[in-house]
Amino acid sequence: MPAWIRRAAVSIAKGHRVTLDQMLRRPITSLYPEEPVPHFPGFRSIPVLKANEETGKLNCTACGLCARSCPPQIIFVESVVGDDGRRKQWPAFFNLDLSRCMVCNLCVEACPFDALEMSADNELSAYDVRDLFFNMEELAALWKTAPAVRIAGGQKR
Amino acid sequence: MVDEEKQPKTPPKKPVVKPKVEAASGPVPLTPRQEEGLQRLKEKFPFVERDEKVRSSLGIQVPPEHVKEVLGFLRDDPFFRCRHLSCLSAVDWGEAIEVAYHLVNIEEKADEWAVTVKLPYQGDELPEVDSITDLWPGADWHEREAYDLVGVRFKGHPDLRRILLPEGFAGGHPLRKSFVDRRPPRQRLVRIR
Amino acid sequence: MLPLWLQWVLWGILKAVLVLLFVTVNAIILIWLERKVSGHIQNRIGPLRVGGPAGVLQSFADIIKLLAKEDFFPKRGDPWVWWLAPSVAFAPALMVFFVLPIGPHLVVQDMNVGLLFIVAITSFSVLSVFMAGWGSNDKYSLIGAMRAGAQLFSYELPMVLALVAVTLATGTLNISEIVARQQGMWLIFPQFLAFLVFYIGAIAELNRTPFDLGEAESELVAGYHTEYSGIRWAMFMLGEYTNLLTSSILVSLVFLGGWSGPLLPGWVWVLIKAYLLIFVAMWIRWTLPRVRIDQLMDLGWKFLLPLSLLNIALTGVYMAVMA
Amino acid sequence: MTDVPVEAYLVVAVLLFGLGLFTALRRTNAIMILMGIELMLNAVNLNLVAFSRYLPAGLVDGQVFAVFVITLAAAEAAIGLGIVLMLARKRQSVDVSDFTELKG
Amino acid sequence: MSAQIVAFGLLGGLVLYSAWRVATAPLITHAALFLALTLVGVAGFFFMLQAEFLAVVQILVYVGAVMTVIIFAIMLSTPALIRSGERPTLIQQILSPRYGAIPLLVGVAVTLLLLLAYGTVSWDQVPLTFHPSSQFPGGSTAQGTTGLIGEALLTRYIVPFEVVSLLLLAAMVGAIVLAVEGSRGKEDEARD
Amino acid sequence: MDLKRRLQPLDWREPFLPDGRQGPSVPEGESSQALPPVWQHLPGVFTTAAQHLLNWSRANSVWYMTFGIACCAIEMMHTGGPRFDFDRFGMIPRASPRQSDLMIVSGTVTEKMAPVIRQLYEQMAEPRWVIAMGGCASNGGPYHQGYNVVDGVDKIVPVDIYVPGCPPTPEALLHGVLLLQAKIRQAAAPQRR
Amino acid sequence: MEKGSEVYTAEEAGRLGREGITEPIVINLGPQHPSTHGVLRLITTLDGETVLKAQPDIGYLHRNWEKIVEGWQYPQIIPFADRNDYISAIFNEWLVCKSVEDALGIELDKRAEVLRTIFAELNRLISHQLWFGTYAMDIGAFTPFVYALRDREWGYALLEKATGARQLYAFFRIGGLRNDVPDGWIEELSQYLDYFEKEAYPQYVDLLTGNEIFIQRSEGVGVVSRDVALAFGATGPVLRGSGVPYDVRKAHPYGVYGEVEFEVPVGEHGDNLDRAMVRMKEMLESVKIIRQCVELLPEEGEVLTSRVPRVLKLPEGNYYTRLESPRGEVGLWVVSTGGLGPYRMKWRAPSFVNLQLLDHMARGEKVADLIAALGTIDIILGEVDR
Repeated sequence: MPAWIRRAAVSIAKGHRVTLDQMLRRPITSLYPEEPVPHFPGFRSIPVLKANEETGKLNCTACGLCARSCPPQIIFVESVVGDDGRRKQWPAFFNLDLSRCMVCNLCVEACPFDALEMSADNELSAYDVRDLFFNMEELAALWKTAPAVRIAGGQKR
Repeated sequence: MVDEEKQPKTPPKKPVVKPKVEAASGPVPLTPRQEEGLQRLKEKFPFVERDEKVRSSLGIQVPPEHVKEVLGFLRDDPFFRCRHLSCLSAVDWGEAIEVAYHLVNIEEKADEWAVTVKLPYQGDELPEVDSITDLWPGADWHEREAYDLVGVRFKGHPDLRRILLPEGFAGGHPLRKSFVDRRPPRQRLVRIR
Repeated sequence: MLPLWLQWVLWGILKAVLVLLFVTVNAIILIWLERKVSGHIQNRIGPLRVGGPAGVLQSFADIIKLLAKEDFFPKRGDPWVWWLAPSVAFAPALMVFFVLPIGPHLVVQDMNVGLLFIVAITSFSVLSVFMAGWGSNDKYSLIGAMRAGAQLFSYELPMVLALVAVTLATGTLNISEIVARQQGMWLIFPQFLAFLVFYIGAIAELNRTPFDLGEAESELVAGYHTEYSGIRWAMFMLGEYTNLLTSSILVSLVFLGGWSGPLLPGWVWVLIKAYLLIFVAMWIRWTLPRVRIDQLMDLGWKFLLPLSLLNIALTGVYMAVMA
Repeated sequence: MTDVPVEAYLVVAVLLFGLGLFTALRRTNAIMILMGIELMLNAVNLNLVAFSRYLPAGLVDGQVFAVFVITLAAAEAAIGLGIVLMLARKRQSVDVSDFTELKG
Repeated sequence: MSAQIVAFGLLGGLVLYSAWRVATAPLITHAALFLALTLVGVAGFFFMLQAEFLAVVQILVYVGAVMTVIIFAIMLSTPALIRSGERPTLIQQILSPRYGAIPLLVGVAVTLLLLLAYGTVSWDQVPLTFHPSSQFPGGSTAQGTTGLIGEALLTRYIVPFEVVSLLLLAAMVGAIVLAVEGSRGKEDEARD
Repeated sequence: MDLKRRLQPLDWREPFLPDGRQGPSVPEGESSQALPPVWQHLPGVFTTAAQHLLNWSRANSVWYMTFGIACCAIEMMHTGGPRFDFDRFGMIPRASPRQSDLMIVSGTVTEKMAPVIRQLYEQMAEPRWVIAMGGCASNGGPYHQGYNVVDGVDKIVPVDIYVPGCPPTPEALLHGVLLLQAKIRQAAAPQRR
Repeated sequence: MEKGSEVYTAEEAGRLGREGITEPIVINLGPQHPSTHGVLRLITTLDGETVLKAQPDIGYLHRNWEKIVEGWQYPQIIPFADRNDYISAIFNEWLVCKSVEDALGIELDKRAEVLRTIFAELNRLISHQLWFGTYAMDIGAFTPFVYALRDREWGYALLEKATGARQLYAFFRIGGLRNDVPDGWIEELSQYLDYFEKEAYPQYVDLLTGNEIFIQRSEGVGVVSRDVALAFGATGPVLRGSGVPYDVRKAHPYGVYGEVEFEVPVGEHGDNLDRAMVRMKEMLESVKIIRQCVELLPEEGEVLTSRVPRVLKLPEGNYYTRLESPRGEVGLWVVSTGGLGPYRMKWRAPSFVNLQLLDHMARGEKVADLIAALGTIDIILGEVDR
């Protein structure tokens, strides 16, 4: 028997041994919609607005540092203008365009008031692109509920 | 519930890039080998000058008509033996386009040499410089890219077409500072809740 | 009483429907099985969410979806040729079952030249491949058809020659006879070379990895059925898996003793052996890389063909010595 | 059950032969001419096998002749198409009216 | 009307129609596919004539081998010619003298001549007998005709058999020589 | 997050070509999921049942096109990989657009790529769906300032699901797929005329 | 799948196809094609199965990176650079950081340097794993691709645990790293390396690279000689496969590459097999480097040095920085006018340069080998088109 036939047969048999071996193992698949995929602390999916645990008020002071540090310029924040015409340290609106966010964490790092945090909620798909444009209330709600409520397949679990 | 309006007017807070800045720091000191190389080049080509703007290696400024000669010398000379053309890039300075060639001697010593050439131009015209595709075939795409994005015409290039942008791209050469994105302004539909 | 010829026609239709049912159900099971086997080989699970814990209804969902999918006709294609190609692919696969005994006397028409008939009928797949490639008016399809055609053509020869040695050893072309002749010893042992050549050739005829050049995904998108969608594509798929079933049953009948086996009824044994061979084919498919076209030709013409000729010579010498 | 008479087969074979002849004569493509010849050979085969069917039992001489004819057809196809391909490569044409070198 | 006559009528219609399309189809690929259909129809005739072995060989050799070679030849030789080109109507084609009318006349003449010749034969005197040992459908003898053909080939017809095998060998060698001749020097030039 | 808001049907479709012209009207998602015409002549009970069966089979047999554009394509591959396994949902990759039901636009769409995507979409057989995966495909993403970038693939083809993220994680994509399945299942039976 | 837009005229195709042969077919592979690794279009002229000419048409993913960053500040560019070569994002971040650090003379803490090297080599490992998978798919084997994805998932998990993202990390900062690695991360890394060396790598060898079909498919195919590779400016495994031991890690050491021992695998013939084997060996070398780095890693030390100025402005001038990514020498040419951001940035992408060799590799080979040669170049379109 020529040597190459032997070599080919042996190498092919080795490959088949590997696949058969793997076939008899347990699959590593995670059953996603039934079981949530665990993420490590610090996983970034969307920047959300933090509120004070006790008072429930947002930490944000509408200083605009996050908006300035954001590379694709997706954060729009304005402060409340009081009756006296002066700007208050309270955001009138805080909008975030998730469809352009590149989750780089620069806004969180730029914030001196600990008002922003990266949430791990990544079940944010939508039927409409405008649903990826988050306002202040939604961002605050995401911070509260993100890990707790999970939506999959249109069914609440 | 659904309102459509334009993007909230937050002025983009981009850093203003000034073309000239007085924060000039002195020229980078040369290593002995770089000195020697500069000497050697100056002996052969008296018109060669050091480009002090190049701060990561030794920069040599060459008049446009001698680029090919100097690069060929750098490639074949036993002292330099720069057989690796690392990068070819161009930058638009408004009134001139600067083309920079970065060469490395990768076989014996890891010397780096940068050759720059300034090509003055006006308006929309394309300045010309000799193509080096016959020295390094690999310069082909680099030159096409420089032609495509910055607008430099390389004389003697076999196939100088746009490479990254589509063939009929209307706006000219986008990495020119005078480039304006002439597409119709895009509306952002935004829902304010 | 119905006239004789009408009775004959009705019986024929009934048999045809039964065969069609058997073939379709088996092909659907095979498609599901392939997905499960590939999934588990790849540390995955495979279909899971349709029809119970193992996703057994997955293929039915696929078929229903494909039935209702838009039927697309390529511009500047060749309409008749294009429309007929899937049928030409599927019909011969079906016809083979009319002479293929699944168990003792479990055959529509026990033909004297059954073995030869099967080989002849399967050669129609060349035509279907050409028709698909030609009718689509697509370069990928045409190249895929040329490849598949050349491949089918050059692997047909060693396969037939391997069967010649089998015929030589058993002295008949009737498949039931061949099964009957291997009661003492399965033919795989004296005719191992023929088995090897025939099985490799069968995998190549089926266009499966490592010989799936005709539909090589990384080169030719989907080969000759690139332009097919919906039910026409499904017919190609069903034809492919029916052919897989056919050749596995044929190998188990000709080389693995057919329905001989203890306890269970004969047809169960045939199916068990056939499914074992199918599993091996799947195992091979999900393990090996694809060969190149010239290597494929070399393997066919310079290795398998001489091997089958050698096998015929050896069998002849053995027969002469024994006789 | 009545049987189809041998004449019926003969008539079909004659018509098939005529069509093959027609094909071979009217086409200029060399491959088509070969195909016409195949048709004629098949007509001959049909005759042979039909006659063989009506020979006394145990005699299959007609079928044996048919086997020879099929073999010849295969050989002819291999060589003929080889020549056609050769011509196609050398001359970029398979039209027989282009090959006129041997004309006087 | 028996099943056999029905089958004969269907097969005859199929064979003759597809042979007619071989002669007249404007596209050469269509002609080739119709030729395949004709050949299959002839194989059907063989089945009807109790020549199972020959029918299967007909399919195997013609459809499996000859047709494949023909289609390959078509694809390799005339890819540009296949689709393009004006398509005159059938009437125009037939009326053109050299490649229409004359072949048609010749074909019709030969056909008529042969039919006339058959007509002159007095069939009662031809020693043909129908042997019912293998009645249609199905019930053929145990071995069919395969064994008989094999026996005849290796006894009475041994000389023609050997001659034909020599011819096949010569054809094979010739085809290989032609193919090699055509593609010589291809590999050397491909890499520049 | 409000579940109802997410399951609202689409009301905003403005297909136009990248240069701003109004393109050919794109069939609406709902009508493209109707039964084949022959079935529509059946009595209402049957059509409803058939529609349910059809929706079920379509939802569970979404074959996607192997069509990766940029960064998101890697995550798409991982979703098809062993850990997340698209095949669980009956999704298998098909190389030919003719045989695929779903186009996952996984990356930035440029002006040069836009006609190709449009063509691919037209090559897909009805019914067909599109998932815009990642920020770039949804809305231009971080590249939306580019002179050559189409901000959002919905300018070219109708999009059914938008999956945010840069790049979306596999489970984010799977969530999008589940939403798509919900949408397919809810496709209404057509009205009898 | 685009049809009908053939760039070559019939005359040109006829000239390419030599006289007396069946006419060449021009087919477009891509932009949507299973094996073009993204949106590359290959205008391929075929004579039957033989490739006469393969001309890549790029730019389908030209995302204007160089223009967009002209208005941005250096720290903002770092996460954006991730998207260039999205398979090995760490290298892009490192390049931008290195460019600024070299220009400003910022020195990093030892711990930050070592961690950077660990992350880079880990990323090189999983990048080569993806190459292994896609090359297997190009050759026609699907299962090795899935195994590569399986092993990458573990690597992704490690990177996610440290950086918070699976693929595009935004982890390096000028002057170090964004944060230190979590507790126990180094042990998990060692487990992964053990797993890779003992289980995954032998599987790869048994399944693909030791397979006779693979060897037959790759050997002597797509040959690039040493001189040609040099003339085309190829770098990385493509150059090393042709026998030139050029590696930026050795030539211009950065990080802690000067302190660790590793080999630069080199091929002999410059064929597909050599390039594949160079990458396979580099995986093992990466494991070796990471092991040594774990030894070198100081227990204490700040990962983000405090010596970084608050306002980052590069002195006026040109800076060219390079480092060795899995695909070769990736360079960044920064032109600064002294502002907060660059005046011009040019990304020297190794894939862009290496891709030019495809035509040379594929001529005279079969279509299948064209795909395989493309696989051994290991292009990332995000980097080619930028």
